[in-house]
Amino acid sequence: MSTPSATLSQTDAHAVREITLAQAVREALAEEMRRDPTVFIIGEDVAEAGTPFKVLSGLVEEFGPTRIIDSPISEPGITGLGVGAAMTGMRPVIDIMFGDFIGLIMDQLANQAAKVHYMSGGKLNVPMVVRTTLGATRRSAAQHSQSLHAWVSHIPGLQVVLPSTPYDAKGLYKTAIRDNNPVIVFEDKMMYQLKGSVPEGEYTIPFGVAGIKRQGTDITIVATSSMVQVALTAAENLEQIGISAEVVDPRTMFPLDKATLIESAKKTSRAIVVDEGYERYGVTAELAAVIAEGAFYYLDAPVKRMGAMDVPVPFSPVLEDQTVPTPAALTELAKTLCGRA
Amino acid sequence: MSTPSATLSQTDAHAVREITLAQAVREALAEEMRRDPTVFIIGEDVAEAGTPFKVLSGLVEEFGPTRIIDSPISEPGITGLGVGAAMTGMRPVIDIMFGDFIGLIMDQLANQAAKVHYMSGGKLNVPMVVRTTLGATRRSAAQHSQSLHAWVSHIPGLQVVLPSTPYDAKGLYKTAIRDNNPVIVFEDKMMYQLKGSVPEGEYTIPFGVAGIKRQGTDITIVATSSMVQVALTAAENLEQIGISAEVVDPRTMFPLDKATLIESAKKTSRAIVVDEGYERYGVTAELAAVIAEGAFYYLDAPVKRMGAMDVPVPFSPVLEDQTVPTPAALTELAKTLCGRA
Amino acid sequence: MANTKTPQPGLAKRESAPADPDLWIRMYQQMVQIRLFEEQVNDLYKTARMPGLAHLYSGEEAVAVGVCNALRRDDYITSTHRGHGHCLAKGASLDRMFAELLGKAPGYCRGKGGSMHIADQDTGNLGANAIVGGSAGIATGAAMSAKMRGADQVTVCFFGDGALGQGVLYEVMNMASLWKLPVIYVCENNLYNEYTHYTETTAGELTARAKAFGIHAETVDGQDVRGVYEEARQAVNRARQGEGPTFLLCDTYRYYGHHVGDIQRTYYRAKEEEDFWRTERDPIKLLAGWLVEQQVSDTVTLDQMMADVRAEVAAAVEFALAAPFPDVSEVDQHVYA
Amino acid sequence: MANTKTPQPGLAKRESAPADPDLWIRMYQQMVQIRLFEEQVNDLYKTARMPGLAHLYSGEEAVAVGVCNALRRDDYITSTHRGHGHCLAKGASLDRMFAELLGKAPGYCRGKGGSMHIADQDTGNLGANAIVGGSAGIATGAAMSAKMRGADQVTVCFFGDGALGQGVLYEVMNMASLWKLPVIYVCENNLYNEYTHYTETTAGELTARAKAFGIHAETVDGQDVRGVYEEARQAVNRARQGEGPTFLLCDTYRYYGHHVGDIQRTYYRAKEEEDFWRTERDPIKLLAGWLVEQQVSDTVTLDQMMADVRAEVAAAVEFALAAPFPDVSEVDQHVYA
Ligand SMILES: Cc1ncc(C[n+]2csc(CCOP(=O)(O)OP(=O)(O)O)c2C)c(N)n1
Ligand SMILES: Cc1ncc(C[n+]2csc(CCOP(=O)(O)OP(=O)(O)O)c2C)c(N)n1
Ligand SMILES: [Mg+2]
Ligand SMILES: [Mg+2]
Repeated sequence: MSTPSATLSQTDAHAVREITLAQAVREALAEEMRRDPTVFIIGEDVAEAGTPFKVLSGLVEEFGPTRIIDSPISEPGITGLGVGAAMTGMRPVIDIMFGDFIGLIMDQLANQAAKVHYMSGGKLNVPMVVRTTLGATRRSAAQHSQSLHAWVSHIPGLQVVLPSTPYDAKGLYKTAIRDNNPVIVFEDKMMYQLKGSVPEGEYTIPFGVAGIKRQGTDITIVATSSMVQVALTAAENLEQIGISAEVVDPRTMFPLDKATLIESAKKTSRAIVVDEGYERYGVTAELAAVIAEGAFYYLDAPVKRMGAMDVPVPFSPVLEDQTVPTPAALTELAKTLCGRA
Repeated sequence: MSTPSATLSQTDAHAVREITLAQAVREALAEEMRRDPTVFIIGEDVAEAGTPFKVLSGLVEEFGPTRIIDSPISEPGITGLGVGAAMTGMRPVIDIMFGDFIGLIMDQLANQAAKVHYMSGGKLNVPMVVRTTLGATRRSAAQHSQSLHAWVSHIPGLQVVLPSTPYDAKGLYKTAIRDNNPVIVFEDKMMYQLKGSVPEGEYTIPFGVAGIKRQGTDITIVATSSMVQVALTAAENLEQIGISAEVVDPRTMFPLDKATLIESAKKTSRAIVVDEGYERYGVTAELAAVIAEGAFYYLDAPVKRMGAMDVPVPFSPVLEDQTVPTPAALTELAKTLCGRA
Repeated sequence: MANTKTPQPGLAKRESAPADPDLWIRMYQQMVQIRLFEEQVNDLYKTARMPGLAHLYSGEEAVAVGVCNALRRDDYITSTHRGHGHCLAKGASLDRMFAELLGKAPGYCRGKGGSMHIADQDTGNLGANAIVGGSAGIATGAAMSAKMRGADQVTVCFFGDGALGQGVLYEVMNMASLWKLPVIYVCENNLYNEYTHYTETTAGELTARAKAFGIHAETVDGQDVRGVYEEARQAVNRARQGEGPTFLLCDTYRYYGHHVGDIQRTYYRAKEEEDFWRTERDPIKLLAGWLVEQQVSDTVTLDQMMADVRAEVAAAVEFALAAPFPDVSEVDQHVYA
Repeated sequence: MANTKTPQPGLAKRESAPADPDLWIRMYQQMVQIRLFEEQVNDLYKTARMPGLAHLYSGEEAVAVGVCNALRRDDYITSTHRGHGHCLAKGASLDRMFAELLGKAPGYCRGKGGSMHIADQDTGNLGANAIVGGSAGIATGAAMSAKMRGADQVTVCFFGDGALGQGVLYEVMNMASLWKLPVIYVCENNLYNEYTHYTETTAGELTARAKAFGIHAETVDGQDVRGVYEEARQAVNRARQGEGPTFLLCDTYRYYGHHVGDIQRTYYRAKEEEDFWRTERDPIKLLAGWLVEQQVSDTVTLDQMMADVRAEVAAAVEFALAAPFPDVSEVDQHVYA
């Protein structure tokens, strides 16, 4: 994979500001569109509307409707177009409004985008980015609340990115757009207004390098996307009672930084994996299996998993709130695992 | 779930014959169509052609073209039709010629079929069966050789069945057709000619009950579908050198018989999970994670996984043969795990 | 905003439909019910008493009411994210609708579905759907099922102009035509796919897309409930008699935003356009005018009817607000039957 | 077998296309090359020297050859499971084609693709595709890319009548029409979706499906290479001049089974039908007859040409049989660029 050999942060002398995750995504896209005329964005209501979450607001004003393209409501079609455009010299960004809709494009992703390079014996490339969402608790019910990144993570040929901070979002998006392979980025809808420090201008974050979001010694919490904040809150709770939790964010589901996950678990001898996708056959299974195998001789307790409850996401707030991992539940589990329950 | 309370085998006084897996599937479908006029089959080339693998040969002669229905090449469409028909009193069997094509129907399966019952507060049901295939080594290349059952196994509301013998195929199919929820059955293309004992007439196998395909004491091999034969061959190899391997087939990915898997691993203290899907984020991850957690205090070695190599399936036989778990490789891994390598 | 045929104010002249005064009055009442229901929903949203969002049907009432009145109770419908009107027109009750929108236990789906997923098998409502085009398969399958079961039920598939972008629609229209299934595809062309005018996303002539599959297709003024009813009746007759599917393109308009939170709309549609439809093309006003003109009713009676419905709606929302949430233990019930 | 318009033997009378004798000769040669290639593939299968299966293009040669001769080398094509003819007509070499079919290292995809996935960027071949309709998006995207890059490349999307069942085709035709993309949809109607006659799976009139999206559509005799070429030339001109997409429906026939293993065919098509097409509608015979009649060539020359091609094919297959398999270490190369 041609991930840039960049260091984790090449901030040079750039100013660092607090901006939201939505702004960080937009900034990354805008910067990449400025430096590379082959980058374009296509999707439903991406232009004047700037998407329903307004993440792309302002881009059509700068880049015009030939590069920020409003499409019909045709997810399979625009993804297919993206594959063809990517094979012939463009770098499309396909906007899939909700992650729940990737069921419509799994054939294009898994049978076309992921396989073109291999099937052609390495001759054709598909430098395409799909941006979409994950996450529940917006009271949007079963078809607009799923976190389906496990599906694409399963497929050789695809790369899967889950930014958990504004800083990561910008750096990972820039890497995604420059990569010569298909990349799917899942943004947590609930984090768009999350603020964080982001340097102005150029920096990239390579794929396959986990971020240690918090150092700790007693237990490892591997958390993805929306669950990183949950883990950090739990870690603070745990600190109150003298348990030092390390929070590790793999950042990319594939390539996966197995070494960092395993090393952390070896160090702490306990691990919990938390992710907002359905638990069964979800990414927590892979992460837990990797750690359980890699740190086997160091673990003092079984690796525990927390995913979304294995139910379609219910609409009613009282029910929906039961289905996602919370800081409280995570804190309790960590305490139990550390023999402190 | 309304799985019949049937015992594992209700063979009564029925004659037991050796028939192929293809015949067992056909027999199950024919018997269910005879007893329930709401069962019908729809798919591409299912009628006179009896599917490319000839699994359904003869059914149209008995049941006519109004119950064995040749469809256009419209996988999303026929699956959608199936959901609607199932919601309104029919029991459709949707034939998806190759498992690789389920990317086309993931939206219908995950957003419609799987969620109707829950979203309607329990009022509407979708008693639909999707039959499709898995398995490589037919020299059919990247778009006709995948084993994508991990995708559907991830989705609450779906049930996933992987028969590994003619006996299981018949009994599980009958349960699938009578179940009031959507079920996806994956048949291994390479096993259609596999013969086994199958009783004539009525018996069902409940979902969520693993089959112990071979008893053993030193190591547990959890194997699915095509990999059960691989595991049995490996077990014979291992027996030669005094290692007693237990082969456990979960039969259904969901509901998953966690207890049997864990008990076996506790007993043997070593486990390998083998499946023909891609290894990364595949079903081996879930099965390994379940065992590693459930049998943690009994395991003498890490749970090992063998999936298909994480590459699009290559056409060239010399390459394709590298990508699937083999009895030899499995034997070696088991020996290593037992400290005998 | 892109070019579009300018709609004409008022009603087109046409043969008066077979007169059944009670029917027109009932349709008036139903349209008012939907209108007032949606205004109440908007209010619940603005006062932060409703979780999530909702897509209001105001302005489009004549389509649901005209079509559903041509159906029997045991006929099926499938609906969309903008589905309240369809559900009510097919016979749902106001109180359980509100309860569902508030995520309460007496809701049609015990609070599990919410605004976009109301289903009610008692009135043949196979469910609203939050996937654009997501119910095309379900509706066509229900029609297939009716035919296979030898029942003479008809299925109506409601969807928006935006759903014309979804390939699965063409897949199922093909099969509906091949097998002469009793299904009616009702396309509600309210001019917008969310925030994008349909002419920017939809090439060619809309009904040609159905005709290409050999499906009978008609265009109808979606603000004229009598016209919609008349076309729907013919389509239902055809379907019931085994003559196959129909595609009805209904020209209509939504008064509010794409959803309740879509308040700033001028960047995608002009205030004048909204005003024109509200004042000149309102389906309730148009029917009321005709009822008075034909002396089927009078202003006083109609006003009284509206007041009665308003009271019903108020009572229903009170019921829903007071209703309990489902018990948290229900969260993992109904995953499997 | 279902009803279908009976095809007429021979060639329809029409204006002679602009005469370029070399061009017709080249097309003759290419059609012969494809025919003999496919016969060799069938032989490799029957003698168990080829892994897997293959879908032969024999009988349909005039479509690929007529269309591809209207293209430049840097124009794009996408192909199907029945793709050998498209690849060869676009300029692929026989030896590397055979090598790919045998899974050998010098194959176009280093043996990774096989019969259904041959791609060759040097001749603008974006790849055959084993998903029916799977290349509709890719072709339309390549056309979009050309337009965005300001290149005047045209893309041809080949697909069978069966692909008309795939919804994604309609999604991308809509966009191609909206944005006037330089793409030509070439539908090869060989009467069958695998083992099912297209009239059992395909409602309405086929070209109407493209016209509904405002796409220019033509039907052409797919056995008449000059006619195909002429229509393709016009479509290419339109596309290159920014006038948008065209849909070309080519009536044709496959002589062999759906794939090489499909030997018993009488349950789905009559022997007489096969014979009729082979004897009365063969594109190579038809062109040869015309070439002789017009005195562009003579039987001796044409026969010699066929013998030369036969020798080339024999040499190519020898090359492929002797070529090495890829090293097993290649198995996990090319997963990522
Ligand atoms: C497959 C899919 N894509 C996108 C969306 C997001 N979305 C919800 S409503 C909508 C617009 C629908 O427009 P139309 O069909 O005309 O219905 P209207 O809202 O105008 O009633 C979109 C794009 C969705 N729900 N499903
Ligand atoms: C999406 C998908 N569904 C089914 C198949 C299996 N299949 C391969 S070829 C074929 C028939 C294709 O018919 P047509 O498009 O007319 O092409 P032809 O074989 O006649 O050239 C089918 C159903 C497939 N490859 N892809
Ligand atoms: Mg609309
Ligand atoms: Mg065909």
